[in-house]
Formats: sequence, C-alpha cells, structure tokens
Amino acid sequence: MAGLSASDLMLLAAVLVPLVLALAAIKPFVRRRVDVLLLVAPLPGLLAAVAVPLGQSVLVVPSPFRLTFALDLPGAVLLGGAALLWLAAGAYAVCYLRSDPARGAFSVWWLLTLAGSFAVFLVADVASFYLAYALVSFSAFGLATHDDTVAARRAGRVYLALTVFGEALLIAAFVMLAASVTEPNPLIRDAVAGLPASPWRGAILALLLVGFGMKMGLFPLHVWMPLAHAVAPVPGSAVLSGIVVKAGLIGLIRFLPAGTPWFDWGAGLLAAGLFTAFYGVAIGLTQRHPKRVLAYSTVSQMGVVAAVLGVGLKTGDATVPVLAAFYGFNHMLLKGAMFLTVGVAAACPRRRLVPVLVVAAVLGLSLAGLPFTGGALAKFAVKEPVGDGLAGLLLALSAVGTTVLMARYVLLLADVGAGATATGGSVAPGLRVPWAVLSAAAVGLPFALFTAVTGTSLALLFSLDTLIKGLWPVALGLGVAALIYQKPPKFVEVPAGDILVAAAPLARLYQHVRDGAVLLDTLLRRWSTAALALVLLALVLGYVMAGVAFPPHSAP
Amino acid sequence: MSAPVLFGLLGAALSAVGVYGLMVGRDALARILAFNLLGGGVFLVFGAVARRGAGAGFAADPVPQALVITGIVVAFSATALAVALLKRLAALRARPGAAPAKVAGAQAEGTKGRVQPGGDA
Amino acid sequence: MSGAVLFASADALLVVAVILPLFAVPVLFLAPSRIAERATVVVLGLSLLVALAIAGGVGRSGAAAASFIGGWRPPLGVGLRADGFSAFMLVMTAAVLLATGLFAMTTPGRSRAGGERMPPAFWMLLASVFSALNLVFLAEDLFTLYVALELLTFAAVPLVCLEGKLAQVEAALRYLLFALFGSLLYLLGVVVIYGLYGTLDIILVAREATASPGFVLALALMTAGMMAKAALFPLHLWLPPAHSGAPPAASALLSAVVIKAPIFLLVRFWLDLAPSTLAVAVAPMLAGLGAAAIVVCSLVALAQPRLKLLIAYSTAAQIGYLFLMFPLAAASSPWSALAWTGGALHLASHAFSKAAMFMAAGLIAEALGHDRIAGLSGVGRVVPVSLFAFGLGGLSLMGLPPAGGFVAKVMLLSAAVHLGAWWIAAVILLGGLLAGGYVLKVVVLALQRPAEPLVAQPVAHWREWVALALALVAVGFGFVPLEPSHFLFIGRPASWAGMVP
Amino acid sequence: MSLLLDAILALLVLAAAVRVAAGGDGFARVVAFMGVGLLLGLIWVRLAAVDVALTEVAVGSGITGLVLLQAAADAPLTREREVGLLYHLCAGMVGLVVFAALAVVVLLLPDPAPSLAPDVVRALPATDLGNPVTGVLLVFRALDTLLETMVLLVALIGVWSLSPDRHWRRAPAPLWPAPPSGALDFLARVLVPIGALVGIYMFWAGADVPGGAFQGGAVLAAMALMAMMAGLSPVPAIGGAGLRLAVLAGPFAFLGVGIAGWFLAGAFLDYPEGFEKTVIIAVEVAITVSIAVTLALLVLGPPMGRKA
Repeated sequence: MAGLSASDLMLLAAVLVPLVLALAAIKPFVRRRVDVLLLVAPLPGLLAAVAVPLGQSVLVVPSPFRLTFALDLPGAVLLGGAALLWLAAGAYAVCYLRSDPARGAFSVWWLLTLAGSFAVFLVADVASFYLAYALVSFSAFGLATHDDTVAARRAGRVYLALTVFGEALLIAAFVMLAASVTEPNPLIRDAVAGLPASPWRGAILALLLVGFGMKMGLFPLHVWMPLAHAVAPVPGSAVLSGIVVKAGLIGLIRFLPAGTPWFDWGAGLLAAGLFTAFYGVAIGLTQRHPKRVLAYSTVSQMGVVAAVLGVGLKTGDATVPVLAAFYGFNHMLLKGAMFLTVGVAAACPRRRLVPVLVVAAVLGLSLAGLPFTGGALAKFAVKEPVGDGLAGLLLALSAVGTTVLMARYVLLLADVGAGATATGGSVAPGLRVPWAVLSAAAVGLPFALFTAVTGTSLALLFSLDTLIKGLWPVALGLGVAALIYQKPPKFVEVPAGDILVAAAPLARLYQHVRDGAVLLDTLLRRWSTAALALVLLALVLGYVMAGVAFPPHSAP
Repeated sequence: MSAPVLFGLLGAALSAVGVYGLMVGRDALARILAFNLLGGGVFLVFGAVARRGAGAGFAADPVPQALVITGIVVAFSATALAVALLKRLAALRARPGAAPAKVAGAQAEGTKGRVQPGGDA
Repeated sequence: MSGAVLFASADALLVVAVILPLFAVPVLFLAPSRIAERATVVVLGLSLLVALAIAGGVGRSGAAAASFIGGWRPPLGVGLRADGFSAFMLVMTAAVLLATGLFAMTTPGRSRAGGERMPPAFWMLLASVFSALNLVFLAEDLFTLYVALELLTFAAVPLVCLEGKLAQVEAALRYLLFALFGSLLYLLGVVVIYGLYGTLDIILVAREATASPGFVLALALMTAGMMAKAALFPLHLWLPPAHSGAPPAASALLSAVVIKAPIFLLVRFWLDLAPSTLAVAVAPMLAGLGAAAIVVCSLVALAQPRLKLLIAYSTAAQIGYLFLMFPLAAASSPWSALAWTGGALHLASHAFSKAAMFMAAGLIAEALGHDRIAGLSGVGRVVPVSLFAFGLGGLSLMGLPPAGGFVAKVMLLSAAVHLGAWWIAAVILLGGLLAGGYVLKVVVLALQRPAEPLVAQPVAHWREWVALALALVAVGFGFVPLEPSHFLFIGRPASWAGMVP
Repeated sequence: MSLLLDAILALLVLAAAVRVAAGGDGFARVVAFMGVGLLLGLIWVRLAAVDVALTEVAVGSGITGLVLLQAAADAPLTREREVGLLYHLCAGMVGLVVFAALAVVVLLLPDPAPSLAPDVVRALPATDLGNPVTGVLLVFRALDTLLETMVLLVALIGVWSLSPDRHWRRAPAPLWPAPPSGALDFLARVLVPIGALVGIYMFWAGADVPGGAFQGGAVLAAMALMAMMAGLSPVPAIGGAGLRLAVLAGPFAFLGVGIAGWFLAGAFLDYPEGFEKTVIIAVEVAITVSIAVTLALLVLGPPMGRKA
C-alpha cells in the first residue's frame, strides 16, 4: 500500500470522496449543505478522468481481495462524461430542490449513486465490479422514487424487481466466469480471457447479455426504464437516463470478450439492439410527456449501442468497445441536457420559451447525428465497424426515427412551456446556467475527444460523402415529422412500460404459487402432519442409507 | 429368547406405541403421555443393552444404568415444564373472552384461503 | 500441579466456557434484579473473552484443544474438544448473546424507554442457553450432547412465552413437545449406538462405525431428531409462532443461535461420524429438503402480514441453505472445502443479520405499537437507525455485496457450479430473489412517506445501536476472502491422539 | 419359568401402554401410565438394574404421575382438531414399521455385547465407592450429572417464568384445594416420617448399594408434598432465601467441588486423592436436598399470586 502515486490517489478519491460525503451526511448539519455535497462529489472523478494517465491501475487491497482500480480508454471516456453530467445536474438540483424538505435524503441517494457509477467505470476486479454495480443499481431506486407518488412507487417496485433479478443473473454469470481462474477474485480481464475456453460459455454469455441488457433497457427488459426515468425529479431523470444505464454498457464492454468472433451471439445482440432501437422510437412517438419521450429515446439509443457491440462480438473487432463508449459518452451528455431542458421549459415564462426550444432542437438533432454537431461524430464513429450493409442501413433508418422522435419531444416541450404558470423575468440562474453549460458541452465536447478516442482525423468528417450520409437521415426524419405533425397526431398513448401489461399473467401465476405455498404450509404446520412427517423422514433416511449399505444384489 | 432380548423387544414395542401416540394425540396431555411412553421404551432398550453387557462381576453394564437414571430425571423435567405450560394454556383459554379452544385450534390449522399463522401481536 | 496455571490453559478454558455462564444464575436468584442484570451482562462479556481465548489458542496452535472431565478419558469419561469449527461457533454465539444481553438491558442511567424491564427469568434462561450452546459445540459424547440439547430446549422454550399471552403459550407448548419428540428419536439412536459399540464418544464411534443395520437406523433417528429441533422443512411447524411471538431479545437469540445447535450437530454427524458412503447417499435428500425450505418458506414469508412472522419464516427458509451445503461438502472434491466455508459463513452471517433484524423489528413494533407490515409506511423516519439495521441484515439475506451473505452465496455457488450441481445453484439464486422480495417489500414501505402522520413512541437509541452493530458485523463478514478457510479445518479429521488427560 | 413370568410382565406393560395411548379420559390414562411405570420398575429389577428401578418408580412413575394427574382435568382445553381414520391407519402402519426396524436392530445387536463394565471395574477402586452406578454418575460421568441438576434448575426457572415477575416472591397454589380429611391427615402423620427416613437411607446407602441422591431426593420430595397435601405444612413462598439456597445448593456445590478439583486434583470435577468418598458424599447431600426441593416445587407449579 505504501507509495501511492498522485494518480493512484486520484483514482481512489473519485470513488471514496462521494462515499465519505454520503457517510458524513448522516449528520444533519452536513445534510443541510446540499450545495456543497452535490458540487464537490463529482470533482475528483472529473479530475481522475482528465489527469490520470490511461492504463494506470492501483491494487487497493492485495490478494486474496484484489480490490483493483484501473483506468482504460472506455472507462475514462464514460467517467469523464459522467462526472460532467453529475456536476451539471448537481448544480441544477441544488436550485431545483431548494424548497424540497426531503432534499437531504435525495442528496444521500445521489451521492451513493454517483459513487457507484464512478466505481463501475473504474474497478477492474470481478467482485468489486459486482459491488459497484449493485451500489449504482440500488441507490438509483432512491433517485427514481424521490417524489413518492403512486406512479413513482409502482416504477420503484418494477425497477427493484428487475434489478434483483438482474443481480441474480449476473452473479451466476460471474461465478461461472471466475471458475476458469484459480484466483478467488480475478481481474475482469483475466476472467474474460478464459471465457472462450469455458465449458459454459454459452450460458455465461446469455446471462451476461440478459443481465446487462436489462440495465441498458434492451427489449423486452426495458419496461422499467420509461417508468423510472419519467417519475424522477428532473435532475434525477437526467442522471438515471444519462449515467445509470451506462452501467449496463460498461458491463458489456468489460465482460464481452474483445477480439474473439462469436458470430451467433453477436448477430443475436445486433438483432436485439436494432429491434430495440426502432421499438423505442415507435412507442416513444405515442407518448404525451416529454420525459417519457426521452426515456423511450434512451431505450432506442441503447439499442443502437447494443447493436454496435453486437457487431463487435460478431466480427471480433477489438476497437468496437471504445467506439461504443464514445457513443455512450455522447448520449450521456445529450440526454442529460435534454432532461434538464424539460425542467427549464417548465420554469420558463412563455415569452422566453423560443430560445429554450431552439436549444432543445439542436440537442435533438445532435442525437440524430446532424452534421457539425457532436452527435454526428458519434454516429460516424460507430458506422465504421457496422459497415454499409443491411445493418448500416437500419442504423441510418434508426437515426430517421430518432429525428422524428426528437421533433415530437420539441413539440411536447413547447406544450409544457406554454402550459407553464411560471411568472417573473426569467428562469432562475441556478437552473439556467448548468443547463446552458451542459448543452454546450454536449454538442461541442465530442469534437475535442474524437481524434483521441477513434484515432481518426476530424477532417474525414467534413468530406462531402460523410456529410451526405449524416444529413439524409435527419432530413428525411424532419420531413416525416412535418408530415405527421401537420395536425396534432391521434396516437393512442401506449402506457409507459408498454409490454408490462403482458406481465399480468405472470403476476397471477406468482399469486397462485404463493397461495399454494401458504396452503401447503398451513397443512404442514398441523401437528398430525408434522409428526407423521418426522417419523417418515427417519424411516426414509434409514431406507435410503440401507439401499446404499446393503445393495439388493448382495442380499443372500 | 432371553430376558434382555424380550425386554429389548418390549422397549421397541413401547417406543412404537409412544411414536404412534405422539402422532395421533389430540391434546397436549396425550402427547406428554406418549412422550413418556416413548421415553420408557428408549430406556428399556438401553436397559436390555446394559443387561447384555453384563460382565466383570457386574450383572449389568453400569454405564447405561447411570445414563438411564439421568434420562429419567431429564424426562421428568420435560414433563413438569410441559404440564405447567399445558395448565397455563388451559387457564388462558378458559378465561372469559379468550378464544375457545376449538377456534384457537382451527386458527392454528387454517381453513381455506390465506389464513395466516400465529396469533395476535 | 498448579491449578492456577491449568485454569488459564486452553484446555481448561473449554470447561470454563461451559460453566462460566451458569454463575449468573445464583446471582439472579438471590440478588436484586438490577444488580443481577448488570452482573449477567458482565458474565456474558467475560464469556465472549473466553470464547475468543479458545479461538485464539486453537488458531495459534493449529490443533484442537481438548479437556477430559475429571481426568477420565473416553470411553469411560467424557471429553470436550474444540476444533476450528467449534471455536468459530463459540465466538459467534458469545458475540450474539452479549449483544442480546446489551439489547435487553435496562438503559444505563434511566428506566428503559418503552417496554418493561426484562424479568429475571429471562436473564437466567439466557445464561442457561449460553452454557448449553457452548456444551453442544464442545462435547464429544453423544449422551452429554443429549443432556445439553435438553438443557437448551428447556431454557429456550420459556423464552417464547415470557409475556404469558395465549398465542405465546400455545407456541411454547408446541415447540417443547415437538422438540421433545425429536430429542427422544435422537436418544433412541444414541442407545442403539451404545449397544453396537459400547461407547458414546463420537471420535471412538467414528473409528469403528460401519454401515450396519443398527448404525444406519441410529443415524436416521439421530438425524431426524436434529431436523425436528432445527425446524427443517417440513418440520418447521413450531418455528414461526415461537420465534415471532417471543420478546424481541428472545426472538433474536432463538433465531440466530439456538436453531444453529442442532444444525451444528448434523454437520458433525454427517461429516465426522457417518461413513462417507452413507453421507454421499443421504446428502441429496437433505439438500432437497433444504431447497424446499428455501422456496416454500420464502414464498410464505412474502405472504405474511406481520413483520416478525415474516422474519421468522425467513429463518425457516435460511436454514435450507445450510442443508444445501451437504452434497457439496460431502463430495470428495477440492471444492468441498469452499462449500464448507461458505456454509459456515452463511451460518454466521445469518446469525448476526437475523438477530439484528429481530431486534430492529422489535424496536419498530415498540415505536408504532404494532408490527403490521401494511402499517409500516414511513417508519424509516421514526426509527431510521433500526430500519438501517434491518436493511443491512436484509442485504446479507439477499446475498448482495458487501454483506457476509454475498460471500457465502458466492462460495456455495462456485462449489455447486464446479461440482455440476446445477439445481443447487438454481435454488441458491432463486432463494436470493425471494429474499430480495420480502426484505425490499418492507424497506420500500418504510422509506415511503406515511399516508398520515405517524404517532410513535420513543425507543432507546442504545438498543437501536446494538441492532445496527450486529448488522454491521453481518456486513463485515463480506470482507472474508473468497477462499476456503484454514481455521475451520483445524483439528479435522477429529481424533483424541496426543491429548493428555 | 422366569421367562414366562417376564413375558406376562411384558404383555401387561404393553397392554397398559396401549391403554395410555388409546385416548379417552385423562385420569384413566394417567393412572394407566403410572401402572406402566410401576411395572417397568419390576422389569428393571429383572434386568438387574435396581438403581434404575428405584428411580423409575420414584421419579418416572411416582412424581411424574403426580404432575400428570394435575394436567388431566385441563387436557380437554388443549384439544386440537380430530384426525381421521385414515390417519390413524397410517400412523399405526408407521408405528409397526418403527417397531419392526427397532426389533431387527435389537435382535442383531452384536454378541458378545460391548460393555464398559470392565473399565468401570478397573477404575472403581480409585473412587472408594461400592456402587458402580454411583461411581459412573458422580465420578466418571460427573459432567452429565452436574448438567442434570442444572436441567432440573432450568426447568424450575421455566415453570416459574410462567408467572409474572411480581409473583416471584409468592407461593404456588396448593395441589388439591380441598380441606384435608382425617384419614389423609393420619396417613401423612405416619407416612411422612417413615418415608423421610427411607429417603435419607436411600441416599446414604447409595454410595455402596443401590440407591442414591436422585432416588432419595424423590422420596423426600414425595413426603414433603404429602405433608403439604395433608395440611401439615404450608406451601412455601418461592421468594424465601432459604428455599432458594436449597434449590441452588446441589448444582452449585457440585460446580464448586468441580472447580476445587482443578486446584486440588488437577482437573475439573476430579476429586482430591484420599478424600474421594468424603467429598462425593458431601456433594450427594447437597444434591439430595436440592433434588427434593426442586422436584417438589416442580410438582407444585408456578407461583399463583397468593402471598404465603
């Protein structure tokens, strides 16, 4: 432990500082300083992402625990983006929750989720990853259900149920994965290296894909996302949709074996991702609240990322994970900014609404990949490995869908703004400034990172071919949107969580099973049954043993 | 057949009767009695074992004898505690306003649907 | 030979562990209750030190400690023996019981907030339970174990009905009678063993034991008897009403440690006493019952309307994990050691988390005046520390990191995967899901905003912190390395060789 | 010939046992059970275990019967649901299987039988005792006996715990609230002193011939109960220091001797060389007193709230 370098310390601080702050928040006088808590907590993470050299790793606790922190390129990209969003959303939350009596509790959940999200991007050993993943998953429950409405409670229940389920799948996968290594707690890298040779590789991959796919909102495990993201307070939604879902992304990046082609599984993931990308758009279009539209957009975008990762798995292309992380980074900031926009619009006097809508439109178009925006860079980056085939076409078409969905978002935002009762001169600076900074960063920052991450020159982006490839989906999307929205559409709003209604038979089955267990238990708790069972048990035990001790064929 | 074998078999029979009584006993007294029968049977088997172990100048192995004496006292303690509980239970059930025995029994057994165990908090 | 030196030796400590708690009884019998209460807590504390000293001695020497009562060696005499597993159980028990004592104690300096002072009987029974448990963990003689188990039962049963309510007396009587049924089946097995081998010493019997009809029947009877006392499904009829009806301090010690004594003995019987061919044959059956316990009792726990009943059913379910361990631990494979460690760890982390949960539930009930789950909405605002303790305990039950239950689950899962016991792995995972269901159901409700303002009685903070401390220990087990523990295997396989009377 | 007698004895026991298990009136069942106990006493004599026979008659049948008789009237209040005929049949079959399994095991017990008798013979001279059973109880397996006294003590605490804390200085209810009749009074006046003498002799003789602390204590307890029933002596309040010390005397004197053994003889529950018999007799005195008092108190039950 001796001789920690400055870089090591920065990595540690990224996770420890928010945890210590959360612990300190037990004391009421600390809890009251929400502003300090929320603004200080993400800073070490930001510092680590920027200042720590890539490849740095620190063994925090030696073997057999092997708690290890390490920074690699995908981790750094996501960590940096997350830290920025946490900072902006935190600043926003300080103002947003100013009059909320329960803001102290909210900030504790916030800090725990933040620590967990940083840890997921940083830890390098299997057990710590599981811990970090559980921390971010369960703490996010507190953010989502902060408003404690009926809808929030339902969303919380669904979220928890799926989270617990996902944890069970992942622990099964991790245990099988670690079986190939002699270390009790291997590094993720070492464990994954043994995956192709594992006798259970199919089962492990399936469990990983379902477990992480659930967090990313892949169809049909996306049901919790529109519920949870829409009911949280605005800054909460921003980090849930922006950052928490990326825990699933980093999971797939870390645990899918890079460089080994797995055609079937890759194709499967690609298909699931593409389907989800369109499905999210389709359901999102029917929504009547901008936050739910955004949540479905997240479903759709994570489908795109999953499809990209699927291509990587299919072809064994080892560069894909970094590109997916870059796409995730872009989505992180954009989606965060768009959620904050909803809050700003709601607080905005009607006459000042237009600039807000313009920003929202730029953010939306960036998400769709409009050239000269950050989003175009992300789309370009992932188009490379996907290629120009059917998958490439579908990916482009999904951008069309995104454009239409974003148009819907801006229109709904206008309604929200128009219906807002805000009076006074302008939006409070506490909301406006973080929002504006984040929006600018979302559109601009990808330019700064692009070359470093992809190793491609920016100039390539401005070739005519690329511009056209980037422009036509957006243009087509806008055209379609114009057609659809000429008059207010008559979509029937699909209830958030859509196919969750299909789970009703499942719930009934559970009820029956539970009632059956209760009935069985009532029967077994009668003295007569239990006494008979006790004696029978003794006899059966004796019989079983006798069967082994005196095999029939050896009987005289 | 020698006496130890005969009484060993009697011990087995007494144990079986005790086990049967414990299974079919409807009230606590029946169960306590059956428990004592089973105990008597177990001790008797032990007595047969002791008698078979006669030797070295002793008519029976003294160790099992000592253990049976201990066992009888322990069984008595159990009986005393069980009877005290039985009497307290009966007193509580006989109290005006207490749930009658039948209902309390039914509550412990459950009927249809979602009957929950336990009683009032 | 100098008695004073002997007194402090590791071997003599075994006897001290058994008799020290008993000295609280005359004090309680003769002295005013407040002084006696303090004295008992001091005795509990000293007993923890003794247990730690034994564990330290065993760990340092790397060999089991033994003591022969009166200097008489088996087969004529009775021997006490502490190997790594025994020492582990001693320390765990002492820690839980000390915490129980602190929880039940009158708050220092003022009268206890809320409920009344615990009656002197509670303290006497607590001390007796302690002594009996230590004896169960140390004795190598089957008949001494019988007496120890009866002492344990007679001390535990009255704890259930200290408040004298109808349902509690009902539960206590049922508990007593079923436990007695089990004891006599056990004793019948012991008698048969004496008839076969002329000794009751586990080590000596194990040396001679072969799969004869008599030995098979004896093992079956002893196993069934212990299962009845351990409330293994489908023999759990007495557990939910007894554990849920008792006062919180009593529930905590019943669910956390008393239930572990017969399970400890089952482990001894099947891993030390029985020939391994028999163990391998019976283990799947034990595991099957364990699996049924996990599934059925967890489901029933989910349907409970009252918090203490929910926790009691959770105990009935968690017992199942310890039985799931048998086929894994009985297999002759390098992974058995891991399963074994996982089982022991599960046993310990369950003890601490369950004690914490029962105490927390008691405090919640004390604050609200009821423990109906439907009425728990918002209780987190009233007794946050208790709720936190409940949640941390629940974390361990769910098998989530960083709690002890997580490490135990991973060990058992790893062993199951390596040994190809897929159904066991599936049950472990399903059990975690169901535990998540019943724990989170309570925690989520407690975190909600109450529908109407809660009227709550104050509870002693002191006791909330005791519950939290226990829960934190359960979490602390999560920092045990994920590999077989050497300590647990000290002194195995059991033998008297080299032990001087 | 004696085998025929034994067989008749066995059949009688079995018949009485079946009567006990068959159900019906509580009193009749308890009386049948006491009959089983007395017959078992005879059988123990036939098995050359006179110490056990005495214990069985005094404790297993006598005092236990006394306790059970008190429960007979209350039993119907603890009744649970009826079980069907099918269940009875199942239980009967299971009982038969249990019998068959045990019978096989009894018949297959090894020959020659393993026994610790030679070990006891070898070790007994060191204890200076004549009765090997007492030797096993108080020397070789003294731990069991110590625990057994603790078991009685804990059972008593358990019984008392059924009364609320505030009743802990009061007296248990009298066994039979009816006023003592002249006959009982006379019987008691004659029997109690004789019985007490028998009890004391049994314990005293126990060192060398059959008898001992448990048997003697049980007889003394029975005499004390009889005296109380006849009104010769009041039911004592359980709060008295003397009574409580008497309850504690046995287990804790034993425990004290055990600890002294560490210093004087080098092992817990070892007796100092040359003084074995003296110390053992002293321990037995204390145990006998405690057993007598504890057994009587266990029969009397929890304090009921009447101030004595």
